[in-house]
Amino acid sequence: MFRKVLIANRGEIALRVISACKEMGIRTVAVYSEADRNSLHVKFADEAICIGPPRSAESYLNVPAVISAAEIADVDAIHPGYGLLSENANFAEVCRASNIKFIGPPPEVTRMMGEKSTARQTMKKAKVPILPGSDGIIASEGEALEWAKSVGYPVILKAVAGGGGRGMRICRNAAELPGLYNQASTEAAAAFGNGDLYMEKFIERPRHIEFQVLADEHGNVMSLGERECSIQRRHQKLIEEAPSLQITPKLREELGKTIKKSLENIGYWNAGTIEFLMDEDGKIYFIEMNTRIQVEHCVTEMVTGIDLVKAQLRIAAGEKLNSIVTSPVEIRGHAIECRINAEHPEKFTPSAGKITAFNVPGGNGVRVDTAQYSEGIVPPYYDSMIAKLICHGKDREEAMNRMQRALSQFVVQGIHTTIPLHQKIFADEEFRSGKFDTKFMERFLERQKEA
Amino acid sequence: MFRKVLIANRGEIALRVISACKEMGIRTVAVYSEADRNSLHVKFADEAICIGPPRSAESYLNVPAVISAAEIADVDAIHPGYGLLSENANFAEVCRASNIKFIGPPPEVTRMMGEKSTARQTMKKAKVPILPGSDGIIASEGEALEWAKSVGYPVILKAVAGGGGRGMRICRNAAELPGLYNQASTEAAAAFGNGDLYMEKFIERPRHIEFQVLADEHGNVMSLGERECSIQRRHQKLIEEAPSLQITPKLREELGKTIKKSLENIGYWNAGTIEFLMDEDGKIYFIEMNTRIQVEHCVTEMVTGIDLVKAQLRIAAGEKLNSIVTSPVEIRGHAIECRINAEHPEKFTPSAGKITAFNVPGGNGVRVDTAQYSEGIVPPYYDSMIAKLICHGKDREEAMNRMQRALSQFVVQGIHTTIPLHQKIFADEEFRSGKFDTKFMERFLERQKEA
Amino acid sequence: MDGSKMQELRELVEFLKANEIAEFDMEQADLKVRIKFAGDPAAAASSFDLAQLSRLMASAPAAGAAPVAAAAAHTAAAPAQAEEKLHEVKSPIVGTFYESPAPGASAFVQIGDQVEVGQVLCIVEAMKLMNEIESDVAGEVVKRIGVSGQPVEYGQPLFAIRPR
Amino acid sequence: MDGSKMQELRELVEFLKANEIAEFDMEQADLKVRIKFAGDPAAAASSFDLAQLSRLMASAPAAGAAPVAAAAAHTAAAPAQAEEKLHEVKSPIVGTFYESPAPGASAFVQIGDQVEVGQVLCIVEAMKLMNEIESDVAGEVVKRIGVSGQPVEYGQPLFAIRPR
Repeated sequence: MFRKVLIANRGEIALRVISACKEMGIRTVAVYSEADRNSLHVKFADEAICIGPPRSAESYLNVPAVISAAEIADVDAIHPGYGLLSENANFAEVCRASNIKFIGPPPEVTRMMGEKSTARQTMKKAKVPILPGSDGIIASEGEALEWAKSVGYPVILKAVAGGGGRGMRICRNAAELPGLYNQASTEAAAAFGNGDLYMEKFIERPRHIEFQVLADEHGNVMSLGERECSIQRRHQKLIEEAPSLQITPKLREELGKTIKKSLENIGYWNAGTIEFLMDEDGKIYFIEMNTRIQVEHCVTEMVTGIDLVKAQLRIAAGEKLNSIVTSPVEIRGHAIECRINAEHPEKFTPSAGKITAFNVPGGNGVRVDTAQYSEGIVPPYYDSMIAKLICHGKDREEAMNRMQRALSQFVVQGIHTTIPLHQKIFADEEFRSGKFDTKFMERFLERQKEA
Repeated sequence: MFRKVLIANRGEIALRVISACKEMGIRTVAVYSEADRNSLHVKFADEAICIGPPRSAESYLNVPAVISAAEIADVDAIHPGYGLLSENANFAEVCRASNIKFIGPPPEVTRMMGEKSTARQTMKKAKVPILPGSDGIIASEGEALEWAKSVGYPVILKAVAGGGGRGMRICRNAAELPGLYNQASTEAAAAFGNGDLYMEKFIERPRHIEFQVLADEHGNVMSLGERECSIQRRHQKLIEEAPSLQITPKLREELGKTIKKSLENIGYWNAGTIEFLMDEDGKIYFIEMNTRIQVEHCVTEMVTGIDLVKAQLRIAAGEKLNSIVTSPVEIRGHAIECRINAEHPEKFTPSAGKITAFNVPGGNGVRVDTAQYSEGIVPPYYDSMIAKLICHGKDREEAMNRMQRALSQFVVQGIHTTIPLHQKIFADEEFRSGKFDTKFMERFLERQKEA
Repeated sequence: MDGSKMQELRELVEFLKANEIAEFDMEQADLKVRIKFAGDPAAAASSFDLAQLSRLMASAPAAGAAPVAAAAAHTAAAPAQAEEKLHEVKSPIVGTFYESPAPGASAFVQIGDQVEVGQVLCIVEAMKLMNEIESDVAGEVVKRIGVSGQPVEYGQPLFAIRPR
Repeated sequence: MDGSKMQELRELVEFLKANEIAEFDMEQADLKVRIKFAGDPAAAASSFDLAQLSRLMASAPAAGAAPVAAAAAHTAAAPAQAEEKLHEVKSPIVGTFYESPAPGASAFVQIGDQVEVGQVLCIVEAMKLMNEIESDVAGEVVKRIGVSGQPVEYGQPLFAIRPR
């Protein structure tokens, strides 16, 4: 096992990794920007090194600074957390060149999975179901009609050069396709100087469902089941759960096997997440893979009892999966996570500042991951998430009720947080029913406005 | 289910019960003394009623005040927590007479189990192993020799009227018995005016092991496995664990069955704990039963996933056990609890006062039950326990390492706490080996003094 | 509270506002002040000695535009506000307040009545027992704070009496 | 820090001790003070404006035997303590400090040397690259704070220079 690990991150995930290292007897080195001098990840690490000014680009994202810190602290390995340098293949390569173990997959795999179309092709080859669509640019109206026929309506036409909805059209049948194709192409040409279009199956009300995996350096892969992450606002997840009510044990096992095979093929190691969209009929399509620990890993930990960060460390140290996870993976109960952000709960404006009172809920089935504290500062430079509140219960009902109880006992003063927003979501009928999709927050906020 | 419950307690257990009620949609009424006006159990209950001045005898132990509060708040039931009125059969009777459900066993059973010799006889009849000894007073040297032969050496002679070690002798063989018998009797007569003696088997290095049970009002009883509670100082538990390394699955099952039968016989209901001593050979002897929820119930909750306080509420509301615990009881991993007391960690003097900083640890496998907070007051009138830190891991090793990590992140300023004491215990070889008994703390403190 | 105390308090509040202090507790002999600023951000507490602080405040300028919405101050000392010194008879038990010995009967005492020490003022019912609450002061009944049939806590004021 | 500032600081510490304040942060223009009392009980923080407080302190009596064991105060402001105003050259990067261009070679600068803006003072090695650190002020080298071969953080002072 490693003797000393540098944590190239901040906030709750830095503290999460420090805690895992401490429990394993590994010395920890925190790095921090000048804005984070009084942060708990600095306080609770064995050593701490200031690596730059507040802006991430000059500190946490500054590869030479991080590597220099690792060298002067003489560490064996670097844990990148999530975000920041965690999916930066160049950083992983510099680590390798510097003889420091990067706790993540090999840079080649990170790079492959970071390229959306490569990832798609890789998964397609491994027989993971992917979102059907044209294999590249559509040359003509006629080709568009053919693709649409094989993909199945509704389909969505997207500008290759596009973004922001321009050059984008949803087509529900063959009759309207030629007209929409021409409109979209003209619009794309006008907007981006390139009228090329491609096509994907359009899912009206998709769910976001993802599978957690562990893979070692010896070719062993294990699926730890799925998470339901459809509660999002502007593609930012707000609430995550495990397991998903939509995944039957049979589907879980089947998909687990497919994923296992696909990752064995590409030589993946580390913890990782395979993200899917699920359509209204329960069919599931691969969209992308994340090659790092995720914010929402805790809900999987709560239901499986497996410590994912420790697993990452042990995998990176060369251990085999069967020595890390010694009994069959079993889902116990239901877990839900709320991301508590320093934001206005209605306007979503960021709310940096000094926390004047901070009382975290505790008791049965409640877990809080945070690096904040009373008198702590939320700097304006970074992500607004200040805490994760995770509740576990024997079923979804109990987990939801526990979350409502815990939210009511979570006191943060001095700044705004999204706690009141979560309280409203947990009182919402649609949310409680479990029958929702990624458009939930739009509908919910509309309902709130009307009320 | 109950509409509204009064919690006749304070501190962490009051908050624990309030949390359980909230999660079940039950309204809560806190009662408080003038010293607890700003306590979290007051803040987080739906209603709160001041019932008297700081001294417990005039507030929390004041039966008319508690019952009056229950009446003016119009509650269906009273949860007594632990300590205070929880094993007061008279209080349970007044509740019954006032048409308020007492969340505990019927007063007759509380009374029976509160009388140590009655409890012993009851358990003996139900074939629960009890500590062997003379059935009452020993008339003569000769009778003493006969009893000692049947009980087995070593034995301990105790004065019937005695206490404080006087009139007490440990005998290791038949040769020394007559002399010691006469010494003890003379000493007892001189000290208490009564020379009568009785005899018990003497256990040199006992372990304290207890079984958690749930029983409903329909005659169903269930054992939830054991807890190891040998880490005590002056008969006060400091650290508790579940499961015990000393109890094999076979012994757990056998004892569970015996306990089940015994409680079915006496018509017990509620959560409850059967306390045993274990001798050096692993033989186990009943000592007493507690007819309430216990401080250390959390470690059982962590390994079984069963919410014991909710179970109490549902039992009291008349539900059947098989609707409360729906799947077979299964022990997952290992849990340890540290009682964090407001005491000097070496001198054990109580340390009341204002808490100026309070940072509780969080993260994977960590549970904190507390009613304290930054700026909170520890009044000098009550028990010194201010928090319970519970850590769960896949095995005892992980649970211990997690506890060390969590203790290092638990910051309390303004008062003294036993956190540094726990840190030393968790670094102690004897403790870590798991091979200890109720004399552990004496040896440990001796070692500390020497070091 | 006399004029100079009020002036001190005003200055204190200015001082606290200017310093963005959210909560403030102060005690000096029989005077207690507790101040909590509403608005956003809130909280954070500290304790001072009034004797010193009031002297300090003398020179405090009303500087700094603190993000404070409103200020509230009240004396929590036993004998009432800016009013005259009234004595409060408090409930020694938890129970239900009754102003008269039986339904329909007239009240034990009326506003304006002169009462003696030991005179029954009301009943607090607890566990079906009617507990007569006696006055612990002689004087004029100025206010009946308890409401017939309503619950009272331990220590809750029942009557305000002007001692004589 | 001149004598009157020192007197203010003494009074401030007295005031805080008398009021049992555990931690104290203060900032005024280029002066910052951070005070944290050792001893038991500890902690609890609050923020003040020095402009007001130093005026307030003038009248603060040294009252109240607070349960405070020791007091420590230092100015965290860039230009040193009670000393004269020195300029610190800080490390712009994390790395290893070297006073000379190569092992065995003489140092870039000696104590007492006059340096110009842009003159190389030392090397900070980061990722095998030797980064020459230049003086951002002209003056006399008063102190070499970095130690050859030892790591330095971002923002860590390397040299103290008396500007001319």
